[in-house]
Amino acid sequence: MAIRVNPLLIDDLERYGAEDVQKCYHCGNCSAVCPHTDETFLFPRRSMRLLQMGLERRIEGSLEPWLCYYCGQCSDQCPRDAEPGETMMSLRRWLTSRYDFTGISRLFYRSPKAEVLAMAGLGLAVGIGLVAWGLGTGGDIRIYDGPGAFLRSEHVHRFDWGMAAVLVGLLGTNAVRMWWFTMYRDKESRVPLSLYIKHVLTLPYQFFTQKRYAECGERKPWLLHLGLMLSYLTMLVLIMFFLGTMQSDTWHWQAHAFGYLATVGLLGATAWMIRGRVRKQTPLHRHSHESDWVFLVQLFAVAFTGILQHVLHRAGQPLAGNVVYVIHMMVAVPMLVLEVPFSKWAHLVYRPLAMYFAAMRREVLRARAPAPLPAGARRVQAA
Amino acid sequence: MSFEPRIVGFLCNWCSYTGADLAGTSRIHYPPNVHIIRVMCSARIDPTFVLKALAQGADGVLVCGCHPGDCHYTDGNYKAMRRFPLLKRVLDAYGLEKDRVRLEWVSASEGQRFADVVSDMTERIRPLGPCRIRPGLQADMAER
Amino acid sequence: MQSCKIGVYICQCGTNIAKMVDCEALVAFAETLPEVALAKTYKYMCSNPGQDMIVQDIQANGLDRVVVAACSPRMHERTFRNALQVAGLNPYFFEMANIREHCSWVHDDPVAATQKAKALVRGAVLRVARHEALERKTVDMCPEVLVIGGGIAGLTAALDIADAGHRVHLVERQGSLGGNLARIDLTAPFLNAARDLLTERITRVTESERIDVMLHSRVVNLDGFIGNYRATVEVRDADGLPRKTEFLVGNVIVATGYQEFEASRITHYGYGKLPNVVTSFEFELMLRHGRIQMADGHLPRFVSIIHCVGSRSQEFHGYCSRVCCMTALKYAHEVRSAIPGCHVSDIYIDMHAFGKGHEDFYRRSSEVKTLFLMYRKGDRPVIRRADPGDTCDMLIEVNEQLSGETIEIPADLVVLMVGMEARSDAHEVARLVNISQDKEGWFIESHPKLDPVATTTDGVYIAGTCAAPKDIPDTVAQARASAARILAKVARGRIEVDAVYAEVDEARCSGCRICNDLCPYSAIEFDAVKKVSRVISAVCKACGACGAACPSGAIKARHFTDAQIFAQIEGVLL
Amino acid sequence: MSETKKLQIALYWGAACGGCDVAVLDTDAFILDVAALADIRLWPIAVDGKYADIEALADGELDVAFFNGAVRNSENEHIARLLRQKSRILVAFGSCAHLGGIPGLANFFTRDEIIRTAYLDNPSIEPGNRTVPTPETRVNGHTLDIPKFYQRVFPLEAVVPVDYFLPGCPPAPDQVRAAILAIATGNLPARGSVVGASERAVCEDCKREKSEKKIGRFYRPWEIIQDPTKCLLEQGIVCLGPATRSGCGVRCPNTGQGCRGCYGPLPGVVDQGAKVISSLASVIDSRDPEEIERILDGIPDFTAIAYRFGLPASLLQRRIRA
Repeated sequence: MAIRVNPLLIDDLERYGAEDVQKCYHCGNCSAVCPHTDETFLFPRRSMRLLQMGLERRIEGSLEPWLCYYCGQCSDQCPRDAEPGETMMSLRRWLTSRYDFTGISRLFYRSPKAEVLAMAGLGLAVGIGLVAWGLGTGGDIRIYDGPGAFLRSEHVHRFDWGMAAVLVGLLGTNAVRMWWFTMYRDKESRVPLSLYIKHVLTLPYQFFTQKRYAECGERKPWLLHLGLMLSYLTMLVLIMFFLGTMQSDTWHWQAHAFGYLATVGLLGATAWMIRGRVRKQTPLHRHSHESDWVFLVQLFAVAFTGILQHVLHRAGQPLAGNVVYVIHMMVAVPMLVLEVPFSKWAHLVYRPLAMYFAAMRREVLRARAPAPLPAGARRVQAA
Repeated sequence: MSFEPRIVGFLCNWCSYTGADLAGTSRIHYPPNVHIIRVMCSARIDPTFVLKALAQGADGVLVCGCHPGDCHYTDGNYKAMRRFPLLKRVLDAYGLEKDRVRLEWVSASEGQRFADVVSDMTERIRPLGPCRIRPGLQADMAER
Repeated sequence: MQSCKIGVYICQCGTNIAKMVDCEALVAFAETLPEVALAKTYKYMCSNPGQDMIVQDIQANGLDRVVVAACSPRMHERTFRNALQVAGLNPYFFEMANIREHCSWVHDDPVAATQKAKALVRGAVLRVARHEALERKTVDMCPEVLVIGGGIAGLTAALDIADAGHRVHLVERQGSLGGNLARIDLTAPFLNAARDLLTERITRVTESERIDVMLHSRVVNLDGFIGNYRATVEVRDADGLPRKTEFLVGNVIVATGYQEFEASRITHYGYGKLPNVVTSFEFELMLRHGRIQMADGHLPRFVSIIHCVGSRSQEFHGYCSRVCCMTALKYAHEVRSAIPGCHVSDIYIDMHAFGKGHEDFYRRSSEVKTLFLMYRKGDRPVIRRADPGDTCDMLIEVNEQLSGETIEIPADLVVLMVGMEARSDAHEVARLVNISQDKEGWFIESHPKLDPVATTTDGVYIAGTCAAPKDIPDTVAQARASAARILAKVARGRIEVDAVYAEVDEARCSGCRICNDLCPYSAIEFDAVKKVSRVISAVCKACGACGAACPSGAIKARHFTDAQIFAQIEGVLL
Repeated sequence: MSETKKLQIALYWGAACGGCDVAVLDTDAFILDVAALADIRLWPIAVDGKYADIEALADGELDVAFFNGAVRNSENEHIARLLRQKSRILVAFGSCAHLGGIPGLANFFTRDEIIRTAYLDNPSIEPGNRTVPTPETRVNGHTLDIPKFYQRVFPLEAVVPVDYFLPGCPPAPDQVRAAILAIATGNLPARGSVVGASERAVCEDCKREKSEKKIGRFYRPWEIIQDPTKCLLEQGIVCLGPATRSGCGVRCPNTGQGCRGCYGPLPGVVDQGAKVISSLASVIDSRDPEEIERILDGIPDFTAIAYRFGLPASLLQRRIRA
């Protein structure tokens, strides 16, 4: 049965950053240089093709975009400047918007203006809310910690947990939708339940090590990305479980040492990435969608305001500390609520999931595939 | 040593000889049994040539011209086409095996076809053994 | 038969011959053959030192016959004949044994190959002993030229010849000049207007005093030979009445062009049934009228272009028509600029972008968002009417090769890139001017690489798409090459004609007239008074049909005499 | 040659029908001149003479020997050799001696086939009679022999060198007369020549109107009403005239029959039949292989027509024997 193509999809994808995909004439150089592609998951060429032809359903069902870490070698080798790496990136954006059932993601990706406005609106609301709440609960803006503190950490903590629940709910739903698209909707993509158990360790392994990124060739981008991710994770854990400790007037070196380390990681990595995107020296950084800037700037701002309010607090400036704290929250809350489930952040869930799914799919397809080819030969994917 | 037929090939200059040249430039291998004699057109091939070759000891005779309709001289190959069946009737009467004399159309672009024709003809003649015309005539006075 | 001194030269052709044929053994063998005075082998006989060797041996040793065992005579017979002539020997005292194309290149057993080479050399030696000295004649060269076809090729060739000061008779079947090029809008890849290319030429041709343009006319007869053709042209006057005119020309350029493939022969595409499936020429007409539209007048939102319609397929034409890929890309540009929101898909087998600027044009076409869909040869897309409720007119199902998916693409207008094919009346022209056609009907050139505009008939040249599909620059190049070849010959004034022709021995001719109707060139005339037939040597093209058919043995096919061929038969049966 | 010495001549028939001897008699009154001019030392059909007489002659004692008929058996060969030895000039007289002639058509069959047909399968043979001729039969201690019947027919030249060939089946009386006179007067061409015939084909002397030829169908002479003024070939009647020496006086075409080719091939032609194939087929009016076959089917037993008189002297000479 023929699949109806959507010739206009490509116009849509342009809004997500895939501006050059039309130039591809399928020489296959990109797939040849890609360190990650294999006979089960042929990319970027096949993904480029699906996109050129507008085979929406096929793209929705594909894991390939998530298997790419954008080392950029494909874009370097492309004789047509079709930017396969950037196309994969755009596909990740588009898939993110597809997994999201609310439509917010699609809105943000297609309209950076809307994204910024939403961030600003929510930030403002958070600011006003926090000030009102701080004052309303009898807080004193001159006190940072302890009795009469302007923003009491246990309240904030509770708020954080509430926010986390919303976030997990959204991300979880999207993850289920991703599973539905990629592993269940089409009969041929389904795998037996036993495999889910067999490969379950892939998920934490890839999540924590990002080993796959290391296979891209250069180690620096991987270390940077790993550092950023671990710093973020560390900070998340500290905030979710040790917020009180972190914000108390007394020193808790175990927690604080981790906090500083994570802060340095966050600031360093984001600063490096921003610098990269400004200088545009690697293919990875040559093209920056608005969402990339929002992501980096926001993260940097959160980390920066976070440490700043801490430093001010420590330096005996509770008033300034509280003010910066509010600003910190004005940046952090929109980031966590709007960015994480609806934009680039979400890849922290989708990527490990994709690798988990891919491991299962690969096993099924290899079992189905004919005898292995001799060394050096490479099988071209059949229909 | 196995019997190697000696075949005389009369080829027209414009199609078949050029086709045989093409087999050469394309390095298409075929058995070395056909010895080619060039004529300008298959219409030049007098049936006498065929009889002469047989009487002279050929084990087979191959006549090649342009495909009908493609003759360099417009219709020379039709003359060959008309003479050949009459010649075959006569050769039948002489008791010559059918496979020994053959008319084929080979164009200038059919190097492969020429090689195939030669291979096929050689393989068909090989089991027939040497043509008995020349030794027979040579022995006639002795065996009268 | 007088005894003679034959020199036999075995060419090694580098290693081309020597690696398979034992050349030394061949020399030793040749020395044993009757009347062979000397035998030698050399690395390259066709080289200057090789030819000099022959010249010196003729002069020093009094050789009067030469056999060269080397490549095909079609390659170097002329070279060695010239060497004989240089040495003062009649060039026809020469015979070649083809031990390369017919031996070393096609056999893999050195023993058998050497044995065969010996037989071929023996055939040549026995034959050459019976060769006769033949004298070539020179005839006048009429400087006027007949150009058949008034397309871009014919126009260009006519202008070049007229500019050099010679008269041209330009015969065009249609009522106007321009040919197929006049039917198209822009040209790929530089998007020049076809009109601009043609107008200037047509104006110059019609204004030229030296070019006699005959519209609505066709050549109905051509007699004679190089330098001396008599052409009969049927011209229709204003009332449409045919009138015949005759004139002499020295050379002929055939530039009769092509016709497009009849798209309805491929049922998959529904051409003729689906109103919005059009051929590229119909689309060109839309472009020239400035409005791309569907049958109902609406603007299309989806335009699909299907390549290789009639080309590169087993059932129709196996060859590539060469211009359609770029023309299709041109359509993509033209559609996008005429209807900016319109989506263009290009359904192709392979994209052939071999010419100057073509690859760049291809790249630029992909940048205007043309969707390229690849189908497999022999697995054609199928066009059907869209279902009710669809927002398009048709759906095209394609087994898309690059994705491996069977897809369905919406289309409002489908353009079929119909290939070029030889004109259905090409065989009439071929017969008229005595040139050959290949299996697809294209006229055959004298040599596909080294002599691409001459034909096997002296004085007849081919230019443009009557020889094979080609684009405008190639067509123009061929037209100008033909013109240049003719001008070079005309400049020499007289022309030498081959000495190989048939001859009637009147003392032996009984006037049975069997031969009279056999000559395709009517070169045999019957003398009703003497009751004998006679060959007009200048008209004879030496096929030898009459010689074979003459029941009295009165006709001699010079250089292919019975005696020569009998000797060769005897020779090769070693 | 001295006036006083009479010409010493011998005439012999080999495998022949006797027509050639009749042709000599057909010179009418001239035969009397011959008798006056010559001593006829051997002429089995007309004069009493024994082989022994000839054997007794000195070599070269005969001036001329006319040998008609082909060489079919050992007796023919013996006499051919004998006459060659005894005669200064040996003339192959008539088509059979010249080319093998009608008896030469037997070369399409083997000796065994011929003997079986004549002596075993012949309906006129008495039932049970299985007698076949054998060269030697022993009777009462004696050996009786008859000439050995050869495997094939030879033209005279295949057995002994021949000085002149006088073609025709039979040679036209005028030509016979001319040849005898030429010999008598010593006015002779080069040895090995064909005498009493033209260097051109029968058409040269044929009065029928000839034009360009295209044959769409062959007819037997009785199948159509002929146009007596028009070339027979153009009317679809097989005529070997174009491929046959003239000299006969256009005997057959003048009676509405196609020339049968008895005067043999023209000078330089090595195989008359092949030339008939080539010329006849060339003018067939068709380009369709099947139609060509159909048209050719209109000629019954073409091979025997093309090689009616010349098979043993043609290139292949006889049927191939296993």
